[in-house]
Amino acid sequence: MTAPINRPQEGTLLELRNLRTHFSTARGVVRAVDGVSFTLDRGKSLGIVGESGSGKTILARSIMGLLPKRGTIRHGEVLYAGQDLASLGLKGMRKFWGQEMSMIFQDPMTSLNPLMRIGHQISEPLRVHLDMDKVNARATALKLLQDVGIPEPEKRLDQYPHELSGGMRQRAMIAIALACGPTLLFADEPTTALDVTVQAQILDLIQDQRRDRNMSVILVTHDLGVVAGHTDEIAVMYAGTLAEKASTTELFANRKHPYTEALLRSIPRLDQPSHTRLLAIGGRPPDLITPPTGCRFAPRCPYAEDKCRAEIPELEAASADHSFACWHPVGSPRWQSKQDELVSTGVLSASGGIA
Amino acid sequence: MSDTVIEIPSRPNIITSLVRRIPPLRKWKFGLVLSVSYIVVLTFLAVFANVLPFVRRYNVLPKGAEARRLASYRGKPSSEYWFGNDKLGRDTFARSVYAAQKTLTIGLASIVAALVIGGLLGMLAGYYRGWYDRVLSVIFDVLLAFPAIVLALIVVGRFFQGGRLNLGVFEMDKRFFGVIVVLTLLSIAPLARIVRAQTLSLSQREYVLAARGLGASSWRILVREILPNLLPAMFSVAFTGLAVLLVAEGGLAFLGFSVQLPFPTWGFMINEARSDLTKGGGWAVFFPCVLLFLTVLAFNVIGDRVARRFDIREATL
Amino acid sequence: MRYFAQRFLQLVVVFLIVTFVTMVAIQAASKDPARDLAGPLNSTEARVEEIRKHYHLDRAYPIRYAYWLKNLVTVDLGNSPTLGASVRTLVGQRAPITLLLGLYSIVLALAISLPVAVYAAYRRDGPFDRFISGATFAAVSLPNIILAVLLGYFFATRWRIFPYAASKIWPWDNPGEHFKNVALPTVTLAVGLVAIFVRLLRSDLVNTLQSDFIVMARAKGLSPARILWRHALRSSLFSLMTSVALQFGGILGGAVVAEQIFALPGMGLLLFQAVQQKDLLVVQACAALFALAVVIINFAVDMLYAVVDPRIRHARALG
Amino acid sequence: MAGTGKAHLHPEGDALLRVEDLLVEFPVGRTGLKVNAVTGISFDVLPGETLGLVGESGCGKSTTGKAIMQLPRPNGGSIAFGGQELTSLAGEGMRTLRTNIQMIFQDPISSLNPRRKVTNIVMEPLNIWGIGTPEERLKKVNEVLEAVGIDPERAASSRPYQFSGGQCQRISIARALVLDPKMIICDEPVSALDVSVQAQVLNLLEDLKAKFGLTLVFIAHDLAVVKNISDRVAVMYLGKMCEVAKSDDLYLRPAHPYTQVLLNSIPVPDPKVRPTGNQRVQGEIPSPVMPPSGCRFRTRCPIAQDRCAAEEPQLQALGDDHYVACHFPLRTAN
Repeated sequence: MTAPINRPQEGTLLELRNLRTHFSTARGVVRAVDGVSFTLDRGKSLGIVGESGSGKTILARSIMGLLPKRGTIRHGEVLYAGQDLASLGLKGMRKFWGQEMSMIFQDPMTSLNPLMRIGHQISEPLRVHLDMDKVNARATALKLLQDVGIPEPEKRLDQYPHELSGGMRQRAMIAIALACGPTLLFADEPTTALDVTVQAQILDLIQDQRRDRNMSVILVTHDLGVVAGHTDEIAVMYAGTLAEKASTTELFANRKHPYTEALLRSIPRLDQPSHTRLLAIGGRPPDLITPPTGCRFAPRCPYAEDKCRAEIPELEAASADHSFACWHPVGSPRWQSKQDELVSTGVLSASGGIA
Repeated sequence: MSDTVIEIPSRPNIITSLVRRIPPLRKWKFGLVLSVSYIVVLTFLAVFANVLPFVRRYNVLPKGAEARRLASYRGKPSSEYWFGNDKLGRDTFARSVYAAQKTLTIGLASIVAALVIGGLLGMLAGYYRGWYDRVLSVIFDVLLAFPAIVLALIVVGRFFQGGRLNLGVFEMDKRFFGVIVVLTLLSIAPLARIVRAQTLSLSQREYVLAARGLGASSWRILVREILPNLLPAMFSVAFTGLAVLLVAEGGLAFLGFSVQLPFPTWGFMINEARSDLTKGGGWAVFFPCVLLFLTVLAFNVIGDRVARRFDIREATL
Repeated sequence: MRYFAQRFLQLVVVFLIVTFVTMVAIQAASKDPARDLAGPLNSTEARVEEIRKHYHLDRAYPIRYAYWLKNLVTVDLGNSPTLGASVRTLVGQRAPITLLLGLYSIVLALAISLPVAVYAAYRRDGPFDRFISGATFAAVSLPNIILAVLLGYFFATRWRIFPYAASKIWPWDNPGEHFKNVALPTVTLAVGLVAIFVRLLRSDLVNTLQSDFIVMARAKGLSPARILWRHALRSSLFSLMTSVALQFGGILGGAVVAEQIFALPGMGLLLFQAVQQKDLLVVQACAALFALAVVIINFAVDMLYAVVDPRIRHARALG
Repeated sequence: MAGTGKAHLHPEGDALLRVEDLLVEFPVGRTGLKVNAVTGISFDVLPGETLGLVGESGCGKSTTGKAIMQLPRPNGGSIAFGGQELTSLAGEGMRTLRTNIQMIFQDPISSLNPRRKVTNIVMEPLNIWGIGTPEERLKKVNEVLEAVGIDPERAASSRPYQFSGGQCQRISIARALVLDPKMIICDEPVSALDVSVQAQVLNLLEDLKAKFGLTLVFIAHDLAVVKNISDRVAVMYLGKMCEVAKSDDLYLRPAHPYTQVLLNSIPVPDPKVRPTGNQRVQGEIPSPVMPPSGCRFRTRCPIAQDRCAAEEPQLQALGDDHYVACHFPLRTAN
């Protein structure tokens, strides 16, 4: 794709400053995203990991400005290439959508218009944003379908979504998202609705396209396995806040937040013998209308003490590529003594940890 | 023809579910309160019409001297005649209340009968599917393709010319019964279709599968698992359906296919007084019209509230 | 193709059942159908016997029905004794008026309800939406007899804008007069339809606008107008189409009231007169025509689904 | 792959459940075409064992689970439970036998009737079978609820939507346990749950299995989950059986190319394990309406040869309770 403007190849692309997204509902204000800050460089990929209700999807949509207007309260700044997106207004955002940033959704079946041919859906943004004529747009759409590796692309242009397989639909959606050559691509659980063998193909495809086009990618997922192989950095979300953010290798090698640790230990792993006891996190995520004071993970955290329940830990940088929000991170004295206690009482097995 | 489905939400996506829970800008329950009070008052009047002094004290069919006195009727509402009177000098208020008695009974009896029959047929068609479903859907199509007035002609016009009908426990006017039969027949098909579509979607739910896995009989599944989930929708449809039936009864009565003696329903009253409209007889048309409109509106409001309470999508009847 | 054939067959069956039941019920309800057919005048015993033979009223119902069907196919349904004309002429003169009336009211209702519903759904819970919601609620609750009486009183009797007693004028003869004649009955029928259509389409559109592919369309940077008209509207039309088909029967039924009040000589009025005068032949013919119209519109809407939704097309190509 | 054959079955009397040549078909509309959901698979489950059925969508694993429950009745093959043939049982006999096998479904919300109180839902099986007096029933229900970690008092006054997904799944498990079944078929019981809750439910299943002496059939698409909970794993593809082995053995020494592909595709939460592109399988699962001839995996198999299209492989023993249906297995009998 030809980029509409000359873009710098490096530097910061996206910066969030204390972003908050709240929804006013009948029961009260839901603090779905509550003070998230981070930066993302051009050409890099960031994984946002969290369980359902952690606010990861709403965070992605808040950045893009794709939330319904009614009842949504957004504070904080989203700086895109130095420009505050909040100041753009809906009309200005429309120029950004599709051209500067675009999005892939979880379920390709419901996210593609069921009554419109694939070719038309791909050429629509081309015609709207790049003023292409019909013939040109169709040729470009064909090229895009080839790029995303759909077999028999000519035929697919005139087919409807229900005539394609799940993997092909997701490829078509990626083609739509890539159509106008965006700088930032959001992928919101892009493979959750797909089979594992197809999931691997789609993740590879996103990775390849990112490299070819020097895009930044934000990959939202609940699956730590998915981000491990496919992102440069990872942000772990819990109950609307960032628990930990680090480069991928650093996070897996040297996780600091007890939530990240618990998450990793609760996943059954292939390389463990079968019937290995999993570490379950007790309780369930907090109600976001009345979140706990202090650290939001404290009620479920085995290492929590009074300070954790009273004071909110800030996200602090431990090193250049690692920051976390915890009073007693993994490896701290309290963590160590509590860990020994848990092992001795049999709650944790000594081998329960991950190498 | 595909069916009108009332969608029972299963798992809406997080954002829409969040936004949908936002209260509507007006939390205006006023309409509901007003509607319910109106219906309560109207029902009270209708039920106790024969006992209430302010309904009874007026001679509905004036004779002799009173009739002569009223021959030069004024028609306008007054402290004596609250709703005025018609060209025969009859008191419109008393007649309207007696008409309410008839209209409400007819509407209620028809919608209950239609819900029981249509609900049962719809449930069976949706649950058993196959040939059963196909035969029933042809029957529903037939019922829908029947012109209402021909149905009314056959049932009211011929079978129930007049006289009393003895149904063991009940004894009632034949014509009255005929109107109920017509209205029931007219509403069975639309109701059955709604229930069928609902049952179809409910019987795909895993808890129905679970009950079958437990060895529950089909009857038990229908009664214990499916019916309770159908009830909110049926409840809502009962009110909107009642509103539709009141309109339909009005039309039939207007054309003379409903009860007329000793007291007509509102529709007939409107038609009766219509020719008098230009000669100052407007009040005798106005009040039955207002009552009919308000009653239909009240039932619609209640039905709508019930539907919203249970998050049921709007259905057409 | 197989689906169409099946569906068509089913509707033929429906048509046959409706006409058969009508015939049996009407004739069984009469003490002596032959005497009714002979009419109130000149009903000598010989004449009655002649009619009994001519319409095969001495035969079993299935055979009578077979003869009636034969007559239907040859469009020779006998003469009406009371109205003094052949059934074919009567129905042929009256039916087009009613069909036009139905067509006008549906077209009018759709023309009003589409933009109104789209705008109300787009500005959901805004002032316009709330006003429309209240207005349609009132309109749905307004029985057409009341509406007709009011319209008639004000527009015809009082202000004399439209004629009260309408006469039959074809649109190609004098369009102005024609529309003046049918205006009030059309509006009578259309008001309720507009209310139903707006509520239905608005609620479907609101649902569609919350679906994933609309978020996707927004994420592509499309304009709200394009999203509404190109993406959302088409997938929200299904209930509306079903409703049009369902309401069609109701419109023809409602036409009886409208034609009666405005004295418009359509099929509704004919049916009403025939019913009052026990004119079995005309009633049967009208019922058949009514059933035919309902069956055809059902079939048409069914086909239209496939045009609008490729998934249905696909499923039907398989089945 | 996609093999038939019964080489892997244990001697007749040993198994609690023995499924042979199971065949399940669904009609496609009214076309006369059929979805071959399950075509002639055989397996058995030993008493006290957990057998995992794993495969991607359309492989027939859920269909198999439901067919064991006779929901609906399979189109062919035999299913013997404790020596008793289920497919020929009808009426009362079938109903009675059903109490011995229970099922847990994927969607915890949809598998509980939203309009009934939780205690009633769990008591329903006892009501259906008329077991015990009302007091005894309530006692039993409360016991079971305690066992799965649901507060009986809260259950008595609440409806399913007042519980979280994980808790609903516990309630489903309680309902399955209340009749003291011998076997529970778990159909994707954790795939709708978050990982932290998934671990709770998996641990609970392990505990209950030990406590009540249950035999489990665990159906899931996630090989890591299946491997963790199962003693033996059967890998399915497009209505056929590919490989059956002890779960650790399957992971360490997969013999079927499809098992290998599946193992390679699973994203590992460890950035050091970087999957490479050439390990990926191409294409997607073919339509079960017109499955490929011979071995059904051959269209995507990296090592397929002419013979795979012509001849359907049979399950063959590799030793140590490990069986594979492939003409060119990745390893041979030791």
